[in-house]
Amino acid sequence: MTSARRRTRGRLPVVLVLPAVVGLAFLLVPLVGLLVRAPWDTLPEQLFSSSVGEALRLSLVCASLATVVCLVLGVPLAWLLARGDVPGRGVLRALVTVPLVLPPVVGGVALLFVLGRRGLVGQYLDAWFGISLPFTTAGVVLAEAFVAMPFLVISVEGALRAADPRYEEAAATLGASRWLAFRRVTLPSILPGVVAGTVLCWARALGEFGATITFAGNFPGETTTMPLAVYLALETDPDAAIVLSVVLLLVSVGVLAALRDRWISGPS
Amino acid sequence: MTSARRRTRGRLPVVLVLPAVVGLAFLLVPLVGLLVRAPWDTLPEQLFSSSVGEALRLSLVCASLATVVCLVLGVPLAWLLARGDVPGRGVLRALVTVPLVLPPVVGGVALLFVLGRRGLVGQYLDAWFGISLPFTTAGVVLAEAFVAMPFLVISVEGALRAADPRYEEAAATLGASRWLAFRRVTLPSILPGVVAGTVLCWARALGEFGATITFAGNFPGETTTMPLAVYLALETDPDAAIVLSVVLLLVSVGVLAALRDRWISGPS
Amino acid sequence: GADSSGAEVGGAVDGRVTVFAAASLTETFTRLGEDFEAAHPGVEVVFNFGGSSALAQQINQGAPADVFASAAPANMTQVGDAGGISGAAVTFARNRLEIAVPKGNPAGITGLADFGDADAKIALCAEQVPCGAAAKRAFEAAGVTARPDTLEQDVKAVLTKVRLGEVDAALVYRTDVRSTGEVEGIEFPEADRTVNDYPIAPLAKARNAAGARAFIDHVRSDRGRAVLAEAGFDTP
Amino acid sequence: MTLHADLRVGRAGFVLAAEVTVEPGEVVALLGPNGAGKTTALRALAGLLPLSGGHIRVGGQTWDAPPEVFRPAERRPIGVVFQDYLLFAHLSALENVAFGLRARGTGRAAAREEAARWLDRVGLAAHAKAKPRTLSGGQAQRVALARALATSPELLLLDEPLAALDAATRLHVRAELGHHLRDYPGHTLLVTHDPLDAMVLADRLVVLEHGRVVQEGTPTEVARRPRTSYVADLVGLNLYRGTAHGTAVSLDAGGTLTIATPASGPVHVVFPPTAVSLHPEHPTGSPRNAWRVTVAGIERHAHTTRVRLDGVPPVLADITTATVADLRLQPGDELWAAVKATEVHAYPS
Amino acid sequence: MTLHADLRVGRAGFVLAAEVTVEPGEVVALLGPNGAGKTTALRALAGLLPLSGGHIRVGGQTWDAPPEVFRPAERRPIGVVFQDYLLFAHLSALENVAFGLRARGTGRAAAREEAARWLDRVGLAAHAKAKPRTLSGGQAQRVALARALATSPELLLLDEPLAALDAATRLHVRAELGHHLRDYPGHTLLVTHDPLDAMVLADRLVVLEHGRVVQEGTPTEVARRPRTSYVADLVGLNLYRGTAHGTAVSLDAGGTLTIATPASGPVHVVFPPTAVSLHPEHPTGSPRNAWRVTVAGIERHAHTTRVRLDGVPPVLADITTATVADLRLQPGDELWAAVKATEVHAYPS
Ligand SMILES: Nc1ncnc2c1ncn2[C@@H]1O[C@H](COP(=O)(O)OP(=O)(O)OP(=O)(O)O)[C@@H](O)[C@H]1O
Ligand SMILES: Nc1ncnc2c1ncn2[C@@H]1O[C@H](COP(=O)(O)OP(=O)(O)OP(=O)(O)O)[C@@H](O)[C@H]1O
Ligand SMILES: [Mg+2]
Ligand SMILES: [Mg+2]
Repeated sequence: MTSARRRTRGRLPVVLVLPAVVGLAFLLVPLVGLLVRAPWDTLPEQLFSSSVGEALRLSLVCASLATVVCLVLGVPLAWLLARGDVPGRGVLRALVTVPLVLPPVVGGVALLFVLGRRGLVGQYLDAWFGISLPFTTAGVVLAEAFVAMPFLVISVEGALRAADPRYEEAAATLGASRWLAFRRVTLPSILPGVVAGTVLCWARALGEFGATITFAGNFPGETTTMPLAVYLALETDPDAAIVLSVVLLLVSVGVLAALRDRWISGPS
Repeated sequence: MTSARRRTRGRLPVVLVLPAVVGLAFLLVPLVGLLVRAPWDTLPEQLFSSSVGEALRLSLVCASLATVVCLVLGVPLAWLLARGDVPGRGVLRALVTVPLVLPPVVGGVALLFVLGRRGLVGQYLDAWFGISLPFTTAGVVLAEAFVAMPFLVISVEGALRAADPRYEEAAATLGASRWLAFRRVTLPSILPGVVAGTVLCWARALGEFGATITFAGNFPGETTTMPLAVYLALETDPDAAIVLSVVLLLVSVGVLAALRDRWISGPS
Repeated sequence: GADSSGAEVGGAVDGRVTVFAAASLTETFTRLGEDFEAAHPGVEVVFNFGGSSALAQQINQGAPADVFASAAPANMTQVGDAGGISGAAVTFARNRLEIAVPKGNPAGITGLADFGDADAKIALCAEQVPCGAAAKRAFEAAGVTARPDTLEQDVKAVLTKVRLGEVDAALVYRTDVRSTGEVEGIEFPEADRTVNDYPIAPLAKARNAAGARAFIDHVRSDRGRAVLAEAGFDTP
Repeated sequence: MTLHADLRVGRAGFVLAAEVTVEPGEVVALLGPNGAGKTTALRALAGLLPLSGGHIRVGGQTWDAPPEVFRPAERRPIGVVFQDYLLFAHLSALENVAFGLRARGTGRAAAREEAARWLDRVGLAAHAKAKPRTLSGGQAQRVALARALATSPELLLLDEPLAALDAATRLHVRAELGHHLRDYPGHTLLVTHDPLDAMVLADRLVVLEHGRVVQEGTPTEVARRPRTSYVADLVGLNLYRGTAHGTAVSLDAGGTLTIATPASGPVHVVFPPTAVSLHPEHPTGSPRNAWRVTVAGIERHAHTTRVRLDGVPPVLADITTATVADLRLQPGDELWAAVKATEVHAYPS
Repeated sequence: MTLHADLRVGRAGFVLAAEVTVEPGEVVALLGPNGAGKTTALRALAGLLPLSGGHIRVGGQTWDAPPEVFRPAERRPIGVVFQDYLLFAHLSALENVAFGLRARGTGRAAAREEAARWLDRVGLAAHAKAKPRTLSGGQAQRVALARALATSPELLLLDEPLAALDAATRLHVRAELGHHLRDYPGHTLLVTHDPLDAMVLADRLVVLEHGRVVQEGTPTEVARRPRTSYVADLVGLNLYRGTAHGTAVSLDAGGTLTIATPASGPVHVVFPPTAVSLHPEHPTGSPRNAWRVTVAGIERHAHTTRVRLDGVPPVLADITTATVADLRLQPGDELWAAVKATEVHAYPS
């Protein structure tokens, strides 16, 4: 026992462990606060109420779909920023992070400006195809994707920069187009980075509130995700809101712990 | 010209460029929408109004202070997660990402539960030291740090995992404690990763709204940051809200473009 | 006294008065605060505008407030139940719903009956928030089954959707219609059933009890009522 | 279908300006000191680095001719073995070899079948499913070679393919590579530091120094008439092909040599000019190899003198200047050359 | 203050079980093929890998003795030169050297001063401010050595310190390293592949194979009586110290050798046993070096025979078995040994 656990390196330094523990406490104690104050007796009732179940299901579905959208659009975008020989990459990269800074409600308004019924693009979608995105589940997915995509793009771009481009060159000398090289050589080699980005992206989409309610509105079963349900519950029954948050939180920690353990702690 | 720009690798693959461009458009067109619809004529007036100046200053100060808090606590935490030999790392790491998922308003409520005047910890802070954090500028910093820290932790942890631990071993053979090795060897070598995480963290803190207004309230000059000002403007003058958002956005893009260009596009 | 003007008690008040007020009062209370400060040199009024429920939550968690002005009696009750208010809350303003339509009224909305039209895009407040509860009462009175496309979390979100033409009609407060020139208001007979009371009260833990009382008096003074009325409130 | 390349590439502080011609079926070795521009030349040929001047033409086709033409790597019929192999870590050996076939449009099943044949050919049929990480250096090298050859490229480019191998594996792999190259009908360019690799594997040597070609010719020509002392040091080897029967090797060009370690079948035999001693009479004692030679030429280098000797076989000897004086060496003199059997190394060819 | 180590480390599919003793001032070379466990042993001594059994004791102190005692690397008075140096890229050469001093508590100014002295001692005073990236391989190696020595460690561990150098720099750096090690009072363990490094630098050799010590002794002992044919191949070198005057080297142990490339001052001279030819009479012709020797012993290896010869100097010769028969070699026979001057290499020592 002792021998198996003997440390190669000396004691953990207090000067690092202390702030680390404080930091951990800072992040976790508020959650403990929530858990302590949550009216647990109402949990089963809440959990099995159909509206909560519906909101939870909708949240998971929309966050997952938004993540898929982010993957489909964001991974190529990350590739373009990391490898494509485009001018003004620095500014582009900074612009990509903008949805991070924009208050989500304003992000929702911006989406309405563009994709709303009278929006720059939306008016034609409506007039030509009869497609209207606001107030639909598709709108929720779009709003979540808009807010969450920067995380994916920045993570994947980082992984791409760290990947050795010589493998892509090797693939090229074997006759592989850039697309094939990307798909069969680069992507598998940066998979852990993509998974990490996906996790951040999914978590952000799951928690998204402001842009969603602004762009997609709030209609039970169609656009009411958990954060919206939490917000409305806060208006009338703060305790219920806390229980809902805790439910959302447990589900996401479960998913993240499973995923991250599997994918990310592998190499270390 | 042609010769200087000839591409080593064939055409950019449509199958990557197309979604990348769509993704870029998806992120940028809403911003264009904002810029187009913003009532530019009121911009100078807004920009030089004292309350906006104050909010902008407060935002920058608080986001920067929150980032400092995140660095001081988050870098050691990332180190503990990446290098420390602690049990249950996978779950800890998932828990660290929780503030991402939690609706920010609920995050603010959780902070009130813990640090409020009647909170788990706050009641003692108040009774013993007379310190009250909610509704102060310090509270804004705390709320922003709570929400933004996961970004820093996850980025820095990734950089630490990618760093070659043999340099730490070399430092140990020279008599350096783990702390000295971390400070003088590891930290300088992962600086770009830390800077990237800092940028994400700062951007998130700058845009933070829900936890801030809940935990710190909305007192002009004290806790009213730009996103809160945007919220209030939405109540009274929606056009002004857009102008304010655009201001926030331009300031942050300016800062990010400068930083990221300097620090991150260096090696590529 | 309810009718005393701010100037009469000016000598007794000083220091800082912290007012927690519903976001929908942002414009009027900001103006009233300026008046109050002008009338009481040396007094500083500090506002914390936010959602009424969030404010109630903050007050119950020990926030340093002297006055609470809520957009709904329910939130005032939450504070009162926790023993947070000193004395009784009084209603200082009332608001009522109006139909809001985008400029030009493209869908030709005329009354509540059009809210049952499946083709029209309709936005309402969620029932959990006061404007939603009021809307529900209106539809019950009119015997209309509304077919909303969205149930917004606050009235400003509803208003945004009307302004941008995302919806053809919505029910919002009259004050909201007044606040922007970009929507048109249509009054409807059942609006009497939708009146919403704005209660105000000094708080038990107030650090500046005198200032709190003086500010409430100022709000309820003639000058205060004029400002509120100008914004579209009914003043009792 | 000759490959003509006039490679001009400018880099910070370095200019490559080298002409290289490779005939079909020919193996050309590109030799040169560190930083001479060998890898740069190879990358330009592969299409991984565009020329800034000159051209690359293969048969009637132009691959690169700035500023107009540039054919990217994936559209050149090439095979490259990189110095560190660059095998795809997440694919098995078989999938690595099949990659190029798939990329060039072969169906999945056909590609796997063909890849399996190639793995078999390089003796790795048993490792088809192994991931590159679990292969030894020598095995990885063979997978890389199979991967490069599987697409039947017109131009095969090898960048120090043996550098990462330790001495024992190197011997085997060199012989195997020799086999494959002999059967391979395309153009081959082999970059190497090691004169032995170059002389065993190549039909022609091109020596680069500072980005310029300083000498080219067959290994024998270059070894016999080195133009710079770098080249003299580099390629100063006596190298013959022959057939071994135990410790005796009958050379293809005539003559017999005795080796210490028995071998059989076709071999390369090699010994350095420094191992050759010259005697006025038939030497007595341990040297197993002694034969009559005639001085054909004498060249002075820094501190030694290289003597070209005709005989069966002809041979190069490096001796000290003092010895030259001592023996009063003159072209046309008749002498005995002696080499110890333990100094003669035979490599399967 | 002797270092006694009984190193037992178990790894997946590999077990190290080796005893090593190093006296103060002694340089022990750890030799062995790839994967023999050399680096593993060095890491265990450095405290970067805990033992699973055995112990490490230096003088009265125990550094590792599972399961109780384990002293981490930073509390062992060691200096390590890693194979790839691991210089800190963001620190200048001077700061790299000062790092260990600072870590062990020396003040900033004093540490920099001492570091500057060390840089001067390894001839790099002019490069004190250079970042490691801008140093050549040889310079980087010297900075790494200075960094390891600056803290006056009791135990100096060197993992293939010359492996990354090209042939020309290697020569210089080996000589310099030799100087430093001769003056260094602590224990030194040198891991290397290269027999020449080992024989030039070490007082004693320890040969590891498959995690076990297969032979140990002074270089001469090991070279003269190799126990396995790996050892025979590895250390089969004739190595002498002497003083060069132009092309003549007077050996410290007696005798004189002629070399091709003039040198001056103290040198190591080395030539392989295969370069030695044996003659019944004084040989005529090119070999510059010929002297009388007596057969002291004959050992057969795979295909060659190693003959130990007494004389001035004594010498090893590898000859073919046929030659043994031919010359009817017997211990006690008197012969002439001959070596061409071009085969004798002299290295500054
Ligand atoms: N990416 C690069 N950018 C700028 N200069 C480079 C680059 N790669 C190589 N060089 C320079 O070009 C010159 C030739 O390099 P190259 O790699 O072709 O040499 P080499 O002959 O292959 O050497 P080696 O035997 O060490 O592999 C060197 O001076 C080198 O510093
Ligand atoms: N981190 C590790 N985990 C498991 N096994 C290892 C590890 N490192 C080395 N080994 C194994 O331990 C054995 C000895 O390795 P070691 O690095 O000590 O050899 P070495 O003698 O230094 O070889 P080389 O000359 O190649 O450096 C090898 O079989 C190797 O595969
Ligand atoms: Mg090269
Ligand atoms: Mg090793």
